[in-house]
Amino acid sequence: MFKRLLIANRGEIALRIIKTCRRMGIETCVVHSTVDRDSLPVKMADVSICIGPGPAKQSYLNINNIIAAAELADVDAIHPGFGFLSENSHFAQVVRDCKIAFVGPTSAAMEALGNKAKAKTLAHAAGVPTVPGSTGPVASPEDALKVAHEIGYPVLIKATAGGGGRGMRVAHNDASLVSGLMQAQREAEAAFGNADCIIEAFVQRARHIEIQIIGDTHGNVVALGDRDCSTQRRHQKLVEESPSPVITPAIRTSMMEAAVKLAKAAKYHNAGTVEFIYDLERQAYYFLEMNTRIQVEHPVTEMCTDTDLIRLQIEVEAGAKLPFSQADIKPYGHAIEIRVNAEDWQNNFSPCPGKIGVYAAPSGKGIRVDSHCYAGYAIPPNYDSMIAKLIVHGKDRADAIRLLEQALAEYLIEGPKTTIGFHQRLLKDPKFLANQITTKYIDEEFFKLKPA
Amino acid sequence: MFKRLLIANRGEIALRIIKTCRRMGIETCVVHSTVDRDSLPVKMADVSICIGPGPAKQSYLNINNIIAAAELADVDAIHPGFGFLSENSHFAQVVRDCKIAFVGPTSAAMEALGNKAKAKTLAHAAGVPTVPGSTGPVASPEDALKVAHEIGYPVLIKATAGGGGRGMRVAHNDASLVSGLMQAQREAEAAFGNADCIIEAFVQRARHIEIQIIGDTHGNVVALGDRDCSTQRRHQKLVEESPSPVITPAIRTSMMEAAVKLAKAAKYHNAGTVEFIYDLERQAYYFLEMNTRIQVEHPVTEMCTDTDLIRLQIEVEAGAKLPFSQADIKPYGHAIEIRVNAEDWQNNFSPCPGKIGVYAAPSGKGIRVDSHCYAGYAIPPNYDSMIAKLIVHGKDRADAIRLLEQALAEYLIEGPKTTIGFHQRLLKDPKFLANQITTKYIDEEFFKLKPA
Amino acid sequence: MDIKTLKEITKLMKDNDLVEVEIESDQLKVRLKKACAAVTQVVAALPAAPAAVAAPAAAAAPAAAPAPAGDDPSWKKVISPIPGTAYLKPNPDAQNFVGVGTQVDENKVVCLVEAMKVFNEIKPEAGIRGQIKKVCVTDGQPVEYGTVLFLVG
Amino acid sequence: MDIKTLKEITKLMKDNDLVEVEIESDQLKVRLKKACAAVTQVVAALPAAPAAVAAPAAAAAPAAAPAPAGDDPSWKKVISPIPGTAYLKPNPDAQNFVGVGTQVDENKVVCLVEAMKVFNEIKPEAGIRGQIKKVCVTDGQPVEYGTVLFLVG
Repeated sequence: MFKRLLIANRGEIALRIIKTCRRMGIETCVVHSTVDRDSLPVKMADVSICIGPGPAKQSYLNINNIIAAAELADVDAIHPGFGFLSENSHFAQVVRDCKIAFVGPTSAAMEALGNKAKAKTLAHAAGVPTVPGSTGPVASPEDALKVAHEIGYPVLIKATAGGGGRGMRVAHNDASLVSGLMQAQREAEAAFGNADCIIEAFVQRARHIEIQIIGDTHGNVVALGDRDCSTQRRHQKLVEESPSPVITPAIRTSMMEAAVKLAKAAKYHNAGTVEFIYDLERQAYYFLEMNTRIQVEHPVTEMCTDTDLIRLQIEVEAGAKLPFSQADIKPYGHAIEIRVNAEDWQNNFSPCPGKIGVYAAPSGKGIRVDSHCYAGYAIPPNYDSMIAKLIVHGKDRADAIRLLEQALAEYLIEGPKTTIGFHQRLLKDPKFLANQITTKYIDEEFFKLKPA
Repeated sequence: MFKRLLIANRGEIALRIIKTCRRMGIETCVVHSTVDRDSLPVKMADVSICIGPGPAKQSYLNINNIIAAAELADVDAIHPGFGFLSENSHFAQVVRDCKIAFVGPTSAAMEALGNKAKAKTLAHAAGVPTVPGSTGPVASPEDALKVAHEIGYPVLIKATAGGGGRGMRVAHNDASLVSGLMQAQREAEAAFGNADCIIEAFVQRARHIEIQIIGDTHGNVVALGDRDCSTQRRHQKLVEESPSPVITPAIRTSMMEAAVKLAKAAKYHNAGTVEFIYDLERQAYYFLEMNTRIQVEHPVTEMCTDTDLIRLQIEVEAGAKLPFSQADIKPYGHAIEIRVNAEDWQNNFSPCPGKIGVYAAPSGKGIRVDSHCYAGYAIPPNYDSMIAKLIVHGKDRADAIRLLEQALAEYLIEGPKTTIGFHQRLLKDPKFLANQITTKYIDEEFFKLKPA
Repeated sequence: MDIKTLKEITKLMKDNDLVEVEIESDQLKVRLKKACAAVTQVVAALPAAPAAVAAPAAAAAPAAAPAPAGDDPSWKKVISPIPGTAYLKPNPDAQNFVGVGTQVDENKVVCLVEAMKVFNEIKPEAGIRGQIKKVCVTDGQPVEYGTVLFLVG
Repeated sequence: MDIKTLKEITKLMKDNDLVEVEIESDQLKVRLKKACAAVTQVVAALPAAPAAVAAPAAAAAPAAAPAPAGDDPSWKKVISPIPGTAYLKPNPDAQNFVGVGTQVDENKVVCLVEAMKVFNEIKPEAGIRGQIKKVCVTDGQPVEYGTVLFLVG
């Protein structure tokens, strides 16, 4: 096992990694910027090294200084956490070239799966469902109709040269497809000088569901259940829960198998998350992308499976075989994670960095708070606005929601505005409670409704 | 149900009661002394009323001012917590005379069980085992021998007029009993002018084991399992765990039945704890005393039984029937509570009140922290030195100890000295780990051993 | 302003638990601020009644609130010894016990605080004697232990 | 207002836990403010090396530590731009690059910081020129980003 591990990250995840290292008897070295000098990870790590000023580019993204710190502290492993350099295959390679273990997948696997287009090709080849559609630009209206009849309406007409919503239109039947295609081609020709359009299934009502996987260096990959992250605002996850309350056990099993298949195809090891879009109308899932690192919402899985994913990451990187097989994984209960951010949720979630006055986090059976904050801590404006992740684990979804309500009511944070109020309102939202939301719900409907 | 409840207490237990009231939709009014003005319960309660200066006698023990506050805040119930006025039957009576519900037993039950001698008589009458011995002073050496042969050696010769260890001697056989009795009688005559001596079983190696009970006003009483509080220092409990690792299931069941019997005999309702001394040699338990209130260590029971004892206290006081019968109570797993005090444990546990700098409590599955402290909080010198109760719940004792070790390693408190170090050393103590300690262990052996 | 005056002001702050003092005159502006301001400000920023406007105690002035500008720090406080309702006159039709300018000492009843149907006569503590400089409560106002009822100078 | 008065005021602040003093008159405006006392003290109370004395980084002086008394606050700091090991001479047998009194500017190599087997030549930042007033590290000392290597005045 490693003797001393460097954490190339900050905040809550740095503290989270320190805690697991303490449990494993591994010394920790945390690097930090000048503005994080008084942070909890710095206080709690065995060794801390300042690597640069506040801006992430000059500190947490400064590969040169991080490697220099790793050498100075004489560490034998580096954990990148999430964000920052965690999905930077170049960094992973430099670390390994320095004969230091990088707690994460190989650079090759990172590149194969980190690039969306490459990953989709790989998924398709491995037999993992991707969004169905034409294999390339459609040659004629007849071609388009054929594809549409295969995959069913509604379909999306997408200019290959377009992007960001431009050159896209939806067709619900043959007539609108034919006329829409012609219009789309004309517009694409005019706008991009390229009339090519593809036809794809249009997912009208989507859930975001992902599978946590972990693999060792001996070729074993196990899926640790799913997480439903459909409560999003502008593609930012606000709530994550497990198991997803909208899919059947059969679909869950199929998704888990697909995720393992993809990881094995890429010779992937260490922790990763395979993200799927779930089409509520078609009751089908399609591969979206893969995150080749530990994720913010990993505690949701830990609560339901009694695992320590950070520990597993470190163990497999040290060469250990996974301590369980797929058959051993039997997630139980229901877990929900919400993010308490220093944001003014009633004012477009604008960030509110600043000093925390009184701080008292909830505690109790089934309640877990992952946080680096404390009373008197000043949230610096340089990084993200996360104050804490609040995770609950109950017998079932209703029980978890009840626990979450209690925990939110007990959470006392004076100073910056927080998103606690948003979550309290969400927990009273009939559509959220009845699992009737889609990934667009918060952006398009939630704020138009009067609070109950 | 009550509309507004006044908490006649402070610190951790005041906050604990506020949390349960919030869950129940009951408004809270907390009374406080001038030095507790910035305390977390005051910040978190719906209403707070200052009732006097720092010294408890003028504030938390000032019945007049508390009743005045209750009237001012127009509450319909008062929860006394533990300590302060919680076992004051006069206070309970005054509260009820004011037509305010008192969350606790009747004054009559409090008096019947709160007085040690009366309680022992009641226990004896109800068939609850008490320390065996002569029914009164022994008339002759022959009488003494008869008693000793009935109860077995070793026995204690105790001058009825003595006390505090004076006029007591131990006999291990007939010869030492006869000579010891004569000597004891002579000494007692000289010292107290009264030669009367009684003979009692001498418990050489004792464990302190207690039973949590809860009763409603309809005559139902249920025992919620046991707690072993044998790790004591000068009769102060340092660690509490459940289930006791030294008794058999049969003995546990017998103790629970005895506790219920005693409570029913006293027409007791609300929460209470029946304390027993367990004789490791004789493998027998004897009634010690009853605490007619909620106890510091109640979370240990809550973790193993999935109950909220404060909620149950309030519900039964409002007239509800217990929501379970004895058959429903199936404690599971193993819970341990330790007290984190602001004390210099290496210097006779001398109190270290003062301001807390950085404060970060552990959190995670199976970990619970009940605390009113926060970074920047100044522990006043007026009251007890408790910073927090740290409670863990694991699959079994080894699992709970592992969790506790992790949690202690994660606990970060800067400022006052704390007892965290003591507990960390205790968790490495072979005798504690092997359940070989008695109630005298910490006082007589622990500090003489070199730390591992 | 000389050091001696400044020293006196800081002593005053210490004695009266003030965290910030600002003195402004034609010639001079002085501002003194004590450490630990953060927590104190947080507390001060809390609404006097965190919830339940209907609660009678809600209106009770927090005793720790700094004396409003204009009060002479040398004035002595007459505080309520018990939570209850303060009455400034013996009965609704009567005159107030005292007003600004009334000479008082430890034998003079300055108001009543009703608690548990008992009307407690409040007199200044032994050693407090002088003129009422300020009446700090209104008739019928709920008070808690320590609520300042009058300032005497 | 003279230095003596200022000194007396700062003593006053220290003795009375003041964090901010502002004095304004027609002729003068003085404002004294102490660093975030609470947090700073907590940090200062931490041992310089929280653990693992063997760890090379443990010995690195915290860059935020206040300059010891006697240093002129106007002196400019030459800091390490990278974590590593500071060397004051080009090789073990050589003379130090600079010493107290050496005239330096942004073109003068003042020391080396070795990181990843690379010896980085450290020169004062543009704009720093003058005499070395103090050498703040010893030869072979581990440094982190921001560690003060020299004071230049």
